[in-house]
Amino acid sequence: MEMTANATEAAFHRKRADMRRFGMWLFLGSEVMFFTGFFAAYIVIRSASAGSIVQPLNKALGTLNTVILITSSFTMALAVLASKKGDRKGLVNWMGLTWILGVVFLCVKGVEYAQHFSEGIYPSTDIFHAFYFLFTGFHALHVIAGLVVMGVLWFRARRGDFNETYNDPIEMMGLYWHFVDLVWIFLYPALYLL
Amino acid sequence: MSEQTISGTTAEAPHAGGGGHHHPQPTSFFRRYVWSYDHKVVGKQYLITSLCFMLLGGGLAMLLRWQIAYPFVPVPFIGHWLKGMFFFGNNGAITPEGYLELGAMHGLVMIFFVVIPLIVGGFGNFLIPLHIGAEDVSFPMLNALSYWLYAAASVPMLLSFFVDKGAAAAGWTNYPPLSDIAGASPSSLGLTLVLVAIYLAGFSSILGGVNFLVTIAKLRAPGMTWGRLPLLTWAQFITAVFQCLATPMLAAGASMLIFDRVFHTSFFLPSGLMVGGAAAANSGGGYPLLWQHIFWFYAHPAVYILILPTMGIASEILTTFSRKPVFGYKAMVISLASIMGLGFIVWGHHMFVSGMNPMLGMAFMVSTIFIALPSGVKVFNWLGTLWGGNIRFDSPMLFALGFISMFIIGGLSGIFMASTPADIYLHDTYYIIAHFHYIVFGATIFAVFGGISFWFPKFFGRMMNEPLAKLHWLLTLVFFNLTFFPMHFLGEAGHMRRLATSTDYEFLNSLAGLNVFITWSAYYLGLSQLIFVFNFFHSMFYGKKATENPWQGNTLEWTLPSPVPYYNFDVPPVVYRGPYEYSSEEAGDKDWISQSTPPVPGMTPAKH
Amino acid sequence: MSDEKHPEMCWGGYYVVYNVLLLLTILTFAFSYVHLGPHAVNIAVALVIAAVQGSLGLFFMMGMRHEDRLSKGVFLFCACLFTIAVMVTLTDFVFLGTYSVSHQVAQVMHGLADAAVGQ
Amino acid sequence: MSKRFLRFCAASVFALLPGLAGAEGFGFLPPVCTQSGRQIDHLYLTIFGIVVALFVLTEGTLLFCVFFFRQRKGRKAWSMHGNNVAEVVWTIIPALILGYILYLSSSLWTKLRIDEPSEKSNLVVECLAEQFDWNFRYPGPDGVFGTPDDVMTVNELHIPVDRTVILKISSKDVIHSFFFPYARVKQDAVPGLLTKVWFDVDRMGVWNLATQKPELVTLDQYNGMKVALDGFDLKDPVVNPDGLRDYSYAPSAGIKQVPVELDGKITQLPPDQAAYVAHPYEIACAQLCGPGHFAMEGHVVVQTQADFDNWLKTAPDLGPTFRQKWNEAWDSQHPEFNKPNP
Repeated sequence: MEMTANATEAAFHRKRADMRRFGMWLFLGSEVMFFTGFFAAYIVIRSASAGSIVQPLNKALGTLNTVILITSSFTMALAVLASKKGDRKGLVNWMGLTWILGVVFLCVKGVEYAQHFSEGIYPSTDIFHAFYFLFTGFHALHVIAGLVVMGVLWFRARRGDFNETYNDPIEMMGLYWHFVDLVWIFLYPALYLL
Repeated sequence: MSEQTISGTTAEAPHAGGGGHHHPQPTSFFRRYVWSYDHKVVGKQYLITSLCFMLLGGGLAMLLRWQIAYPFVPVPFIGHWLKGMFFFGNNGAITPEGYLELGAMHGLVMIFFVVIPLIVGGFGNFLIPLHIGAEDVSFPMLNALSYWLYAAASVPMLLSFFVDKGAAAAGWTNYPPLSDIAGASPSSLGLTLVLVAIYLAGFSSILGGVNFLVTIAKLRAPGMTWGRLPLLTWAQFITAVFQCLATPMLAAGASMLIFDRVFHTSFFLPSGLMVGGAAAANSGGGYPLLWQHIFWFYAHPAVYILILPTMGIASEILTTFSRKPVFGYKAMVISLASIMGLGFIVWGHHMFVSGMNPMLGMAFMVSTIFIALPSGVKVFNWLGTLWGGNIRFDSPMLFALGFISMFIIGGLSGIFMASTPADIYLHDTYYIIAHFHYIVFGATIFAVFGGISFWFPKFFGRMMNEPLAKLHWLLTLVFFNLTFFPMHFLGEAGHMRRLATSTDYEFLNSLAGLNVFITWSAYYLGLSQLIFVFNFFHSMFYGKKATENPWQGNTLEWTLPSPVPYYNFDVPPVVYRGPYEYSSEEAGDKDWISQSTPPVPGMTPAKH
Repeated sequence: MSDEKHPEMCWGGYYVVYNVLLLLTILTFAFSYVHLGPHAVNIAVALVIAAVQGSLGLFFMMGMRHEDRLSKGVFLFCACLFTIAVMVTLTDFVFLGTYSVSHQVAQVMHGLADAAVGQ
Repeated sequence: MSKRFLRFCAASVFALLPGLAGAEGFGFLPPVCTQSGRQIDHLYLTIFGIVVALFVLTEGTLLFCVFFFRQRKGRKAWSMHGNNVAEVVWTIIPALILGYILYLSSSLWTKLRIDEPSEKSNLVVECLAEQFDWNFRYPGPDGVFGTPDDVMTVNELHIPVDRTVILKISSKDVIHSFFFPYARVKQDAVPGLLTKVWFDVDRMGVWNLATQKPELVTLDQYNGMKVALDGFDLKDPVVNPDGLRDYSYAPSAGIKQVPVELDGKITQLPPDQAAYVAHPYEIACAQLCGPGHFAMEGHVVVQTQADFDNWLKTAPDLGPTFRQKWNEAWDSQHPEFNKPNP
């Protein structure tokens, strides 16, 4: 069957978007395995000591952070939706809001760390705080990396690089951001609540 | 996966790989050879860098052997020049601390900086797009990034030699608390640098794995179904799964170990440690075995990363030079898949006597015993391929035959360690060293030499010198066996691993002669590699000009001019048959027919 | 991805999922103050809530629904590896240092007996 | 080529002979002094037989193909894609062979490591590994560890012959590995974790003064020999032309009377009367534990029950430093290690 020019163009873009999304899923799979190492160690050490290593953490800030990240995950989903519809202004606004929420998350994290340091609690204090700093530290690194890339994409979006057929980077960013949020969703009860 | 039928003429998308070309052809030297997106250039960069690191790794091994054969005797020449530096004491002899550094760095360099980059980065990058008929890998920029991450990883590794207290000295496995507490192992900053180096090399390996998985899954030429993939591409696919999903566990373990060393946390340090009379400054609460579980969860898939691609290379060479289809293509793919499945659940056989619960020892014994099956099936299929073939003995085929025979010995000597009671005695002895050198040197490196001379026309457009390659094969095979087979006897006699000298033990007294014998055969083995080094670099410029298909192979890369042009296939190939249709009636008088030759009307096309 | 085959998630769909996630967060936070029975129950509940949140985020927010079999396969394989890594390491540490089968079985029995009697 | 190398070739040929299961000191295997060790050797040699058979089968087929299916004029390879029956056959048969090995190994592993001998009825010794020494501790007369009457030794494990000894192992600093080659026993010493191993030594180590060679003898043979318990020194090894070190025992300088044991009775005799000298077995560290890893040598002195009890009563007290070391690294950190399992 003879394909019209832009139909083959759209087919080619969809094929490339499939390829990139599959690559993103694989990368997220390897990130899952990265946090598997930490979760396995935490579960083992905690259950072998029958929970005696658990120290109290600031539950309020933890819950606040969870709400912030879930909201940013929501706004990111709307940004991806906007980019698929070709709505440049919507994309710029929603992704900007997501970026701000990410920075707020890091600020709350900073406050929590400052609280710990002021009380003289460091990773070397005890095994639970070692895991606390390990988990939240590497999660924060992933958030920072995500914010850097999102910032670059925000400027490109403002410049109008993305349209209805070419919005793969936004979609990849969406997948990555949802993943970072999911890691926190599992991390929050493990460290703060139980 | 959508089964792409033989769509004949009009392919659905103009280019299987993409609309316009992925990336414009670069002109400046920097973009053509240094920061290049072309998978062929990245492949060659990996190839040459890892071959250079092999010289470093080999050199470290030679120093090791000197200390084992002549303990604390000043090393001639080098010991005199480098007195008091690196591994040498003031009298030019290797110090006990220096011996540990040699051992650890030999292991680390050979695994992370030689074998994985060579067979996955070098052969994988160069050949996967050619074998599946694609223009380039899925993410070319990521490909260049993963090479330069690997190159960046070598900086902290090399730096660790020059740092005070020397390089890592806790074995390539870095078991805590030795690798963890400050005073325990001689090295301090050097070990942290090496952990950072492993971190970067692991990250490059993960990106490479993602890249290859997506390339093989999504960029196959029309007609190249999963059943028509060459076995090297299947092997790289399974290796990429291991790389992508197992390496992050090493990153997690290394992060925790770096936290322990830098921030004095104690993930792997129990409370109440006493080092050198003083209580170790750590808060305790961790478990040393935790590191072993996390490390070996990665490291066993890693040793499969070391062997699977070369199984693919051997399959390619064996079929091409036996002029005969591979025996049991489906069985080979099923055994690869079962190695992937089992490879993740056997790591406990490294820990039978490490204090792991014996019930788990039993469970891991069962899974380890049955992982010998897929390898066995592959060996029998290789022999089936040779059976009834019309074998030509060029240098690639000689190396592939060396691969099979050494892999048989290595595989069989592995069965001793799978049975836990025998492993009680053989663990951490030279028996283990003999086993894994037969696999990693006897099998992998032989297949690498075979692969290099087989695809040299595609790499550099020239042929390697055949007589020199055959001489190198003969010397390497002989001296390899003289070096590593006696290690089985050392291990059987109970000679422990990583001993700077065995003179303290009366029960090892009778083995001193054997150690000297092994050392000298190791030196001859090292010397005979110079033949390859000369042949490799000389033929690159002065070798005989190569035709398009010097070995009459079927796979797609042999339909391209050598060396391969920038965009590989000017028009995307359409595949009509499997890669191994040698001596089929469809081929008529000549005994090969390329995958992309359209079927002759009236002839029954190949079954699948 | 705007495919003819797959209905696209609309604005309202994301909003509903967002609210459900928030609700579950508040639920798990509230539940951490409720102590009924041994600690294991709390852990189980928190785990179930986190799993529900995770799968919600995965299937709707990330669009796992529309993915082809290969991506789903990758994720399932990762989930299996996660369970293997955690479960096997756990069995090594739960019976730390105690060896003989009879002893381990006895220890487990004591543990269950205490749990039944003690609570 | 030195004599030693020729003997190595002879030994390697002998080592390749398949299926000589149960032969004592087969090939390069060192002598074995425990019943469990003999079973491990037996299993090792059974696997060795199977492996050699498989080796001959596969390499033979390879060589046959290489010679028989060489490229000859006008010859065309068979166009054969595979044979499902062959695939099934060479999956099932190796599976059965591996299953057999699995059966043998699992029964022996259960006997060695899963079913532990009870600590009440057997001699229990505690072993604390540290960077580059082995510390051993006996419960002493009151039978309880951690009490002041415990007997402690360094790098010297005294055990009675023909009795099961349970060794409870832990470490002070890094991971070491207790390796007793003649008993085919190996177990890592992990800090913060108690690991156990047991062995039933039924051979005593003696040094034949005539041939200057170590020998392993049963208790009955030992009772029939005149064995000097003390008064002889192991001289520094002399390097012989093969480049190997020859060990030899000689009476220590100026000693007139040496305690010679014959059938359990110890009499003071001049040194030349003794035909044998009591020679200890060796233990080593098998896990990389730092620069001194190669020097962590220890001895196991196997004695008759009477000699052992006598030694236990007269063992020298090593002083407060060792007691403090054991207290810091073992008793204060892990008191539960001292309690016997039910």
